[in-house]
Amino acid sequence: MENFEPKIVAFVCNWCTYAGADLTGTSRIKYSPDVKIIRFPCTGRIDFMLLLKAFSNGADGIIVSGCHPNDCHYTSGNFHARRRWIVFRSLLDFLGIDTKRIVFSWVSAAEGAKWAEIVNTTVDEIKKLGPYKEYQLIAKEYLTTKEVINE
Amino acid sequence: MKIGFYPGCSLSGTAREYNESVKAVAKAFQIELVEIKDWNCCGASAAHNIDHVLALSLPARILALAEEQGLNEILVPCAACYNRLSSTQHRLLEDEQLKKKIVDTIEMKYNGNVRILNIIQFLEKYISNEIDQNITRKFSKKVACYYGCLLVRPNKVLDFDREEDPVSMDKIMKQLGANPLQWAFKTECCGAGLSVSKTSTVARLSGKILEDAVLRGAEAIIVACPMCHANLDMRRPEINNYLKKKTNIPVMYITQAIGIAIGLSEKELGLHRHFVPVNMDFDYL
Amino acid sequence: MARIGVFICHCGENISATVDCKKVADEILKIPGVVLSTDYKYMCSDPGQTLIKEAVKNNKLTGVVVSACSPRMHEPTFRKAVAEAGLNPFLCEMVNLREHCSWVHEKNDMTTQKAIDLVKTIVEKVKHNEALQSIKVPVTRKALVIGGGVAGIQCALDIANAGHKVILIEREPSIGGHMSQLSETFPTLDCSQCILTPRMVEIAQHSNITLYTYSELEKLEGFIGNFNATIRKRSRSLDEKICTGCGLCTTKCPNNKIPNEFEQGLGNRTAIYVPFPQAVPNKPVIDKNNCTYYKKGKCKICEKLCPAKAIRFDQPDEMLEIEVGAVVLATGFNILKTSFFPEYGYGQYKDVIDGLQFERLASASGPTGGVIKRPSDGQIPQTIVFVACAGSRDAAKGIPYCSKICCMYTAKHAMLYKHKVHEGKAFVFYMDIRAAGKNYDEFTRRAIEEDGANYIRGRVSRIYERNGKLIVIGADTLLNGQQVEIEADMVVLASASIANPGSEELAQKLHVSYNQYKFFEEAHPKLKPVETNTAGIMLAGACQSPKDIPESVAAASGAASKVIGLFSNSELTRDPLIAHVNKTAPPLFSTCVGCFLCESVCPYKAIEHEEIKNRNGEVIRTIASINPGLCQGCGTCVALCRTKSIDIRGYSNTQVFTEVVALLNEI
Amino acid sequence: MNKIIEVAGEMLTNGEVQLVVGYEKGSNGNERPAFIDAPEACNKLIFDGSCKINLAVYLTKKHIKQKGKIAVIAQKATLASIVTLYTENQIAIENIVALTFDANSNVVKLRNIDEIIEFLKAAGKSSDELDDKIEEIEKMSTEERWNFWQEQFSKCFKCYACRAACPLCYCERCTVDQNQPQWVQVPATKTGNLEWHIMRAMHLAGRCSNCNACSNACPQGIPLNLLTRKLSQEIFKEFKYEPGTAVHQTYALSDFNIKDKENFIK
Repeated sequence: MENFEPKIVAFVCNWCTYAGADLTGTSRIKYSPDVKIIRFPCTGRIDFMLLLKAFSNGADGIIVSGCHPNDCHYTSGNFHARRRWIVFRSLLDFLGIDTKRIVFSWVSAAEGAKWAEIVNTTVDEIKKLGPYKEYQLIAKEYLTTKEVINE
Repeated sequence: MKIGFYPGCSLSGTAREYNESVKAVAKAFQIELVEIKDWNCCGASAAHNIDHVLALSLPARILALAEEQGLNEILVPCAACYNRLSSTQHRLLEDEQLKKKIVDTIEMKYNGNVRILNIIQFLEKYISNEIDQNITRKFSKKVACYYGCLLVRPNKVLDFDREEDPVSMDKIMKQLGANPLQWAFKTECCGAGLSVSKTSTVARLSGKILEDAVLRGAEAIIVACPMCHANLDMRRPEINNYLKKKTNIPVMYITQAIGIAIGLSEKELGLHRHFVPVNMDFDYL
Repeated sequence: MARIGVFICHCGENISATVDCKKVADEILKIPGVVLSTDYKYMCSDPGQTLIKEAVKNNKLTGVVVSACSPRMHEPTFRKAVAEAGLNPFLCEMVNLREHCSWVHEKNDMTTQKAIDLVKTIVEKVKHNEALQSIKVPVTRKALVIGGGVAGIQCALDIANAGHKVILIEREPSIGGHMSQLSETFPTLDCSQCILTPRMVEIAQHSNITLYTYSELEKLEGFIGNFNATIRKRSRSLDEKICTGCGLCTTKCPNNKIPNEFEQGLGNRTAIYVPFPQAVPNKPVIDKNNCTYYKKGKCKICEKLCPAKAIRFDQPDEMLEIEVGAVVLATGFNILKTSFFPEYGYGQYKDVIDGLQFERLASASGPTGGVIKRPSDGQIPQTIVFVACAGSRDAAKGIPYCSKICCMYTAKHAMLYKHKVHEGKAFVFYMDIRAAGKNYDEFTRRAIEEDGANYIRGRVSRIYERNGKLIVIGADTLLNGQQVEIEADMVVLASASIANPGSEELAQKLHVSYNQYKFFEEAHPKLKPVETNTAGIMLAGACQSPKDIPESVAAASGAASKVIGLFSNSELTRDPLIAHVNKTAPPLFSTCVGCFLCESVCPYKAIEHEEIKNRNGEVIRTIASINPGLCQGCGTCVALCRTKSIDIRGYSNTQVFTEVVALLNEI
Repeated sequence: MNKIIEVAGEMLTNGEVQLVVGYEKGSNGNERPAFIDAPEACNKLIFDGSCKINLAVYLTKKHIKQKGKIAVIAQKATLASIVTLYTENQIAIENIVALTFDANSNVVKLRNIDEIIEFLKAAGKSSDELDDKIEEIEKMSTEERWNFWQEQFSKCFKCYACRAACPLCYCERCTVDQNQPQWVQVPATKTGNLEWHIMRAMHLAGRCSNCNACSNACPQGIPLNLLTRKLSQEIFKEFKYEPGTAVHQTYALSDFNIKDKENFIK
């Protein structure tokens, strides 16, 4: 497990966290390259199905991050997103999907250091948890089916 | 018609006449008061200053007993008890974890669905519609209704009457033929528990209340709280001393006023127990 | 088949110091559809941009991926370059290799691998990019200003002076608002009417301004640049064109004991009246609720008296429909009446008055001619207690906010009183003195130090009447919370500023958001203070939050400049990255089922109902549609839609889905 | 039972409605939906504890709507579904009469939304063993829960009976049937099944009437109602929303409260 480098996808909003991550860069604060960002206009845009897609495509962890309450560029997208996550997390937890693998955070455009910290603590946590074998195992079943079909 | 009843300590001690008059009035209107069995102290006023869990557990046990005994509505005539019971219910319904903790402490089931009525709510709900046809003497006096603090505060929790200028007792008194006056001391502090430890403060605070009522020509002060009554009635020598004049305005419970109006005897209403005598004549109809 | 060109920037050494740019370019070239993948020292430089332009032309590229710095930095640069080469700019995307990769990681294989993954992701996304056109919206260059107080007046004048037509509507019979009621203004003590009246006259005379008083907005439809407003012009019961404003009609009206609103109930008026002598327009109005003729069918004394024969008892309300391009809300505020305060007597003590009433008592044109007299018996009060924060900053009263203007006007009141009644005593109960403004603190210091106002830091718990005096009981927190009891002749409550009644309904008519206290909400608390979330609707003055005169005027000019900016072009260009509802072949027409659960999720009210009709004109389906004039492209509706019938350009379902898959899988 | 036959017959006879949607005995002894447009056919109507189908599912069907005014035999959950369908603009309420039963088993006719809501309010809430089952699952470890559901979902062969039985799954094109992009894997694989059931539960969160039609319809006996019930509980706990209790209630997930919990957000 020593050399395990987790695959972590970060779904972030354009106006706060993406800009915050830009600031991490301009501040030259180092963090783990295991996390890769996908840009969205707003956390309100982030479809819960995408999170499932990330897992079924082999992600070991997910970060979802946007503007702090009252900071949303569109005034309320993050509030709607927060509500959606409350329900979604509860469902995942009920289904036995480890919610520790999905980290939600608010990172503003001024919080470059916080972004680095979120990334690093998430990477540490996911390294501790190890690869998301359970999900990858069931995802593989489909791949083999597909391979079978292809053959 | 049956309804649960929690007397609390005052009603079996210093406010015996309150107990007597509540029961007499209830009886007169064919309402059976079912006393909660094995009830305990509500914790007022010391517990919530000393031990948070105890302050909630004591009332919670009372409410749990009521639930257990199948009482879904209880009358709590003492304003302090009413306040403690209501506050506890409110806190526990708000905070699931706290509720669990208290339930573990009292080791009883507690749902939080008992309706708690103060004396005025009780009168409004079950009696005020019936009063008019039962009046035998008119309480045709100028009265100052004094509510004190525990009956209406905090409004957020109790949600009863207007916090700063309550009017519920005034309405009932009007029904009895009285002329309730507009005054500014309806909810001013009477000194409460300082009655024992710092009587001079009670003399000053209660004195100001009395002074204003007298100045405006009140002939009686109507209360719904044993504490208020004790301070305004029992502490009269100290009050008179503070005011430097002899006041003889009687202080009566609202249930006593109703009792008088519907023709109950002074004895039934415990009027003879007051320190300041109730020497009043009423218009018989 | 896609023909994607990928350009990896070294950014000097900023990227190439930790990322092996050459290797990234080579790996990316292996992706199907990538026809060109190259690296270069400075992509944003002239030669760099030329490189891209040439490649677009020579390689007939259908998509461009520039892997360089943050798109927040150079996306416009590269999109412009691509457009110049003839490719739709929205077919160009950037990969953030600098801020999100090279600057935050060490030089090693993992960093280069991450760079490859990031570029690969965007390459796959670009394959699904669409050529988009900016949205053009025509603009009607005419503004509607709602509210004729000082903010509305300033805003209307600013817009009109910039050469645009303005419709100014006011609910009351005259413009002027609260400012016209004030006696003197802080911190200069200049007469309020003296500075306001000339502006009011200017409104009436300005060739670009149409003024409708006694009028209210009935309905507003449309969107930025293209609003359709319906205005109800209430009947004044007289022909304004004929009326000369001589005022003869008001002299003999038998109903002369109606509390005068302008005087805050301290004086009386007749049923036919002009609200105040300097009113604009100076034309009377008949108060139908109090007029004998309207109530009993007889009287008409005013009609007989009118030399111009202008009275029209049967005049109906008029509905005006106007097209405007922008709306400014300047509906102002109000203050709590004394009846709000049970502990201060529930409004039953005549000598407990509010701040506006004191303004009228102190005003030279007021009911007492500027002599401070108590309302109960007309005596000159020898002791006045001023209560600041009456209701404000009091969560228990439901008003946790600061009303902002009271500290200053209370100091002014104390000062005016002391100037008029030299021997009188002025006590001020306050929580904090908030006098942050130019010359404000100096002003309050003057009230205390020079004019001898007695400031007591504490709150008033109760006021009651005893023997003709008002007993004020309060605390002095600087004296260890000791109780203070003052026998006063009059009490002035600096009662809380609240939103004007009707704000909520108005906000709903305009689809403007408002806070829990019914004040209108700005689009951004710091950066868009005079705009609302609804594009094309601006805010001016105290309808947004309590504001004093200078702030209201500044906000009004700010709102005016936003309107003028909007009117500077005949067309409005908007970003096409917005949501849209899909359309499919009949009989379905769209996969949208019309549940409209998305409606309340949209902060911009951009989701509308679209009716699909058959050949006979019967509605067979109602589906959602997005108003491109209003949508700002947050995409919250997209994630909410169960059938995925709404999608958003630039971040479409296919695009983001592809990104997730591409990011996590090998090439 | 006679009462319902009587009332339905009367309504058809006097033209109050053109169609009655109710229950009848099916061939295998189970109940099945009955669509009756003639008064004389009414005597095959039954109503007893075995009637489990949520008949509201038929109210959104085009061919049923075309019949004109419809009387539908409605249990409590059916009524809640009708309210939700109404708020989601899926039914013309003036064309629907809900026939339900009071405490004395008398037939009650509910003709508009206000009456339905009043009735539901008066009827109150009742908890059942499903809540205990949820509590039981919640007490399991994450791994146990995963295994429990994986075992359940492994039975699913994606017949979509749960979707067909649900009155609120009325969308004409379900996302599961989309392939551009393919949100849910098509074959009944473990991932595909998991994705489908998560999506179904999420789409019903804040809307579900807790009629249990999904689990009753499932030929494999997967307790799907646990998922929807769990989310109903969660939504009530967190946001105090209960679908079907108010006419113009905003959908829980297209609303927000500034004070919504965020103890899980870093």
